[in-house]
Amino acid sequence: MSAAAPLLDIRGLRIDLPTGAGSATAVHRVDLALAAGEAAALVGESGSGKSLTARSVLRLLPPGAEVHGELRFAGESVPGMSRTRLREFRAGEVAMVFQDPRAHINPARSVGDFLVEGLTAARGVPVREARRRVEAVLQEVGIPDAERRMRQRPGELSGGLLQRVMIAAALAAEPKLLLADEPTTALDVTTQEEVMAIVTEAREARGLAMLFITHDLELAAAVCDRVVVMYAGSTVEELPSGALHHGAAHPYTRALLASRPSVGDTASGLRAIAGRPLSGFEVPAGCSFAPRCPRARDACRTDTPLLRAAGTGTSACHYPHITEEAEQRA
Amino acid sequence: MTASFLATRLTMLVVTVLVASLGIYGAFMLAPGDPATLLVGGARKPDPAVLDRIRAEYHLDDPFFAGWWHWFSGCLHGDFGRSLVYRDSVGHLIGERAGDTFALVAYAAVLVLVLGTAIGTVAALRGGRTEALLTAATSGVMAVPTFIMSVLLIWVFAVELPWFPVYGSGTGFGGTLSHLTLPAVALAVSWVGYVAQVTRTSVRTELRGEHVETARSRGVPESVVIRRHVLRNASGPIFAVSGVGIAGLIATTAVAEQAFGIGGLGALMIDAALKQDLAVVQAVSLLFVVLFVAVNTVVDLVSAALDPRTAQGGSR
Amino acid sequence: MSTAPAPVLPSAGRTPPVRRRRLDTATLAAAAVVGVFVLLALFGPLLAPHDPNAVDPLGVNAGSSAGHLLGTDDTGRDILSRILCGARASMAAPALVVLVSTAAGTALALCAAWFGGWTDRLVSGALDVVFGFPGLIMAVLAAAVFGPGLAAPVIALSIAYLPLVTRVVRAAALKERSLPYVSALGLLGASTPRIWLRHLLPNLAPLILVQATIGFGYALLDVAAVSFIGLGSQPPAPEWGLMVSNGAPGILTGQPQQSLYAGLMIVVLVIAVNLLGSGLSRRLPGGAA
Amino acid sequence: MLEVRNLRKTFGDFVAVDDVAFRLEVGGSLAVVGESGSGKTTTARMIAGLEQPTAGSIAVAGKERGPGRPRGAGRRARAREIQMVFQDPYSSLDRRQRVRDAVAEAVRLHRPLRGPALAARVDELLDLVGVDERQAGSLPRALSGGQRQRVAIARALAAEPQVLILDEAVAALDVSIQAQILNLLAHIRTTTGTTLLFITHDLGVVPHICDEVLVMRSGQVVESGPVPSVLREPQHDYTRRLVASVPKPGWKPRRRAQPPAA
Repeated sequence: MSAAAPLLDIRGLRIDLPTGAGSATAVHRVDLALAAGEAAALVGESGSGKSLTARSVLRLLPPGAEVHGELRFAGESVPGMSRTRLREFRAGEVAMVFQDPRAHINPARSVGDFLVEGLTAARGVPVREARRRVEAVLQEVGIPDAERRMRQRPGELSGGLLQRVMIAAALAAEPKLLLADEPTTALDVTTQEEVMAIVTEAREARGLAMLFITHDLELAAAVCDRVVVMYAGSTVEELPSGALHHGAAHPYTRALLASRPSVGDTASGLRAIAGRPLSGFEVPAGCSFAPRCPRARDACRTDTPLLRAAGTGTSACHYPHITEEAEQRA
Repeated sequence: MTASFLATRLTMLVVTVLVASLGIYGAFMLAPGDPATLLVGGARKPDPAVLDRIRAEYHLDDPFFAGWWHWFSGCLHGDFGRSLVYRDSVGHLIGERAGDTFALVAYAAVLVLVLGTAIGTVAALRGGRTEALLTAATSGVMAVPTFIMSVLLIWVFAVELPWFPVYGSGTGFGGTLSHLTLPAVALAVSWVGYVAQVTRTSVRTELRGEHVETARSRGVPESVVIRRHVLRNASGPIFAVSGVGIAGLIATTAVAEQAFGIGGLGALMIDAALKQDLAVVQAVSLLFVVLFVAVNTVVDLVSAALDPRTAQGGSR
Repeated sequence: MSTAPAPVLPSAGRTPPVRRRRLDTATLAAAAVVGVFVLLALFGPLLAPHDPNAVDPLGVNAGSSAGHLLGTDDTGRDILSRILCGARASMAAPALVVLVSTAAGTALALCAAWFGGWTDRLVSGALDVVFGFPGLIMAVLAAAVFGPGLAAPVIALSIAYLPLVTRVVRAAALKERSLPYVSALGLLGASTPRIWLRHLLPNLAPLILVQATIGFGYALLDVAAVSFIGLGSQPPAPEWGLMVSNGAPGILTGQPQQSLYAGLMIVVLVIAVNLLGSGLSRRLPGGAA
Repeated sequence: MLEVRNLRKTFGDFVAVDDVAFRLEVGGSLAVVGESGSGKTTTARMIAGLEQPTAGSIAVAGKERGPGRPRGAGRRARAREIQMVFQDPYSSLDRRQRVRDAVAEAVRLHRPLRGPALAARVDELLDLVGVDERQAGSLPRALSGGQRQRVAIARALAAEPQVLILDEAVAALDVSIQAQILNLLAHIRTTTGTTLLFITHDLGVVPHICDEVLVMRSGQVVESGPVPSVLREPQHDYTRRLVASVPKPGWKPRRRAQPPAA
């Protein structure tokens, strides 16, 4: 974990969502710290709670959701913010890019209105000044004919271009932290590469921290410093991106890596894990991965493992791979 | 809004009116018995010489399309023929009564637009108890049709609490207003409920919209979010249903006029229908259809202008 | 291939597990009320304490009493008996309107959605034209041509309701038809009638039922309104719309009971039908909360 | 087994598929790879018979497939040529039909089986795709995406087709489930000898079940050949770019071109 005081510090985060009767826990335990300028990826399959975790940073949860545990931004508690402070926080400190730009940009208003609004309505920047800034950012994200684009409606732009608009809108607010929720999942691979390159360049130019939500481990490792793996509503492993392929200690992380098909593979079968990913709502007692884990022993089915140091990172596993390998070496 | 959308809607308007006129004129031929007998008012035993004169005057012996064209082109020029029952020109009968109907429908339309959208918006934005209460009230009110509401209003506000006059349409602006208040309320009430419900649903839907989430995530003040994203985007569908409501008023004004004894077009049509005076029924129903279709077309065009997605979607 | 025994739970998803949507209390209550009205329509005349058409010149416009629970009308007929006996006439005509318009509308909608192209354009275009005719105006026109009575308005309203049913069912059928399971059945060699009857219609049935329920409420109001203005049921038939208008002169002289009780029956039934319709529609896939 | 010549499809002025041609041997497995708008799905739908080609011909086992939808026996004979599995597992099954009934319906369209014989054949198919007894008795709603996709595969196999088309059949699944289905398809190919046509946007899945690959862009074939050579030494610029943009160990995203004008 980084030595500097963390920009974002999440400890023991739990999120309960309202259901028809009472509430159910969607996110059980998330621990995560992010230093200024650092990029971490939150990786997991559907239902793992990665998206809810990102949204909780901006308090963008469905009505009735309850957040427990600590969630601090630059030392300040996010759940404790007043309405005014929260608006200020959203307007200038953290910006979010969503998966589906077509749904997330108002289709009835122009692209220019959308871009400028974040500065004028949220921050009181004069319109002329806001337009100037927005045009500059559009250049940066590779949209050269800014003036024409700003007059168009979202329906007239391709998905890739709209996602650049969304990123431009986030960058124009000059935030300290960028939350990116599967920003390239709906895009083609070639467009994904362009968009990720733009994000990486912009981050480097501004020293911008990023929490990147994705289901793709390789992409996560390529664009982030650290990878945090989630399963069934809990963080199960955290490690530096460089150590992903050889240093993963949690059986789930290893299984995910083994089941991801790759261009360089030969026609041998994939090592698939049996069963299906569980959502946070349906976790059993003990380790949530135990029902699918080839290494599970009795303790795994009764005791919930907590994150502890394993190799170069931390892992929530009673029998991580690293210790075993270390034992064998010893 | 594209030019082709405009052209499609206007063509649709013309086609509907043409088909409607054919249907209305054709209904006359479908009627059991001799059309000429019907024209004199059905029941009485007419003189054969009179019938022959009527046949000639109404072109009843012409081929169907010639007869229709004679009638329809006459209507286009404002010549709706003569009523043998009322012994007056149909155009004159209509002219005398159009004002009251127009005033009544306009009054009710204002009520529908203002109250319906206001109640719906307040319900959706306030949420909680207010929403539950308003939703219950509006769905209850939707089940009370004009004729029952008329009876209730007469009982409460004219008999028990004699605040409003019950019959006729009054003179002068103030007189008209007070005479038309109860009929307009009776006419508007169920549509107010309907418009309020649809408004509430579309505002609710927009409130949950992902683009609204984006605006909030950027710290845009809630009042701006509501105005620029929620209400702006909901205005298209809201306007569309309000239009359907106003068009619906045209269809049901006859009931309110009948209940409150207002001598408008609707009451004329019902009276003529009871007397089987087809010349009048045809002319008035054609007029109602034209108004109904015209209102619907205007509404479509305006909602397309408010929300470009409607027009791009093309098919309706 | 190994398939580990994964716990059986509703489809894995991001949404909290919601138990199978049950009908809420309001919907059940509404269903009960509608049920009572249906029983009235079937057995009303058996329950009536008096002959609904027996006049009593000495007991006109009486208030409620032990002999006449809801009082008597302007010719001394027992209002309660007339209301009970009127249930059948008041509900049969709108039921017929809904039956005819739903059956014809569903058939048209399926043809339009399945064959597409010209069939679709023709059906949709023709219905757009019919949509230009307000139902009540059509009913008045029909009554003028064929003379007063319920037959003409029922036919007119059935036609007037056609566009609404067809539009809703066509949109749903188009969506259903575009689902891959329908393509898969076609590729497997299933015949068109088989796909329609075994798959499309059963999947559309809940929506059609909801539409018919809501349509019944509207039809009830329209039929009653036609009777109210004198062009539908004719005296001395005990029909609720007609009773409201029969009782109207009594209101001015302080005897509103006939109009009010008959009107109350209509309003209560329509509220119950609407509640039932919206309750059922919440159970449709993708139904609004 | 499958031969496609000069296949073309236009929608108005827009050319969706332009002059696509390929041959697929018995028991072979071809991947058609492309990004959105490349025409790969339209090509698959034309081959399956869900879309009428504007021009060109499609032949299965030397037999030309005519236009239109044949009746009766002809329709079932055609069903035994080609079957298809779709992308979205959630709407690939009739939501009112239990899994076992869906497969049984497909079997009965092709074999005159009843009672225990039918049940045995259904069990055999469900076993092949790894759907257990309890899942077989459930409605699709109670199954996960991967399980539904298994059922869709079993249903397609009920017709005992010569060619099985998989249109983005693993794209909507989680990585761990995707791996299971890919392994299942490889298993089916070896046990039943079914010829596979695999439509995908994801180059990564190609080596696992395909021998041949065909790369499409804007309706045209830009490159085709055996999988190892095309993926390791792509000849066409576009294929090279496609291969280069797939994240892999040591990969960093780079800006390569100006954005498309759209």
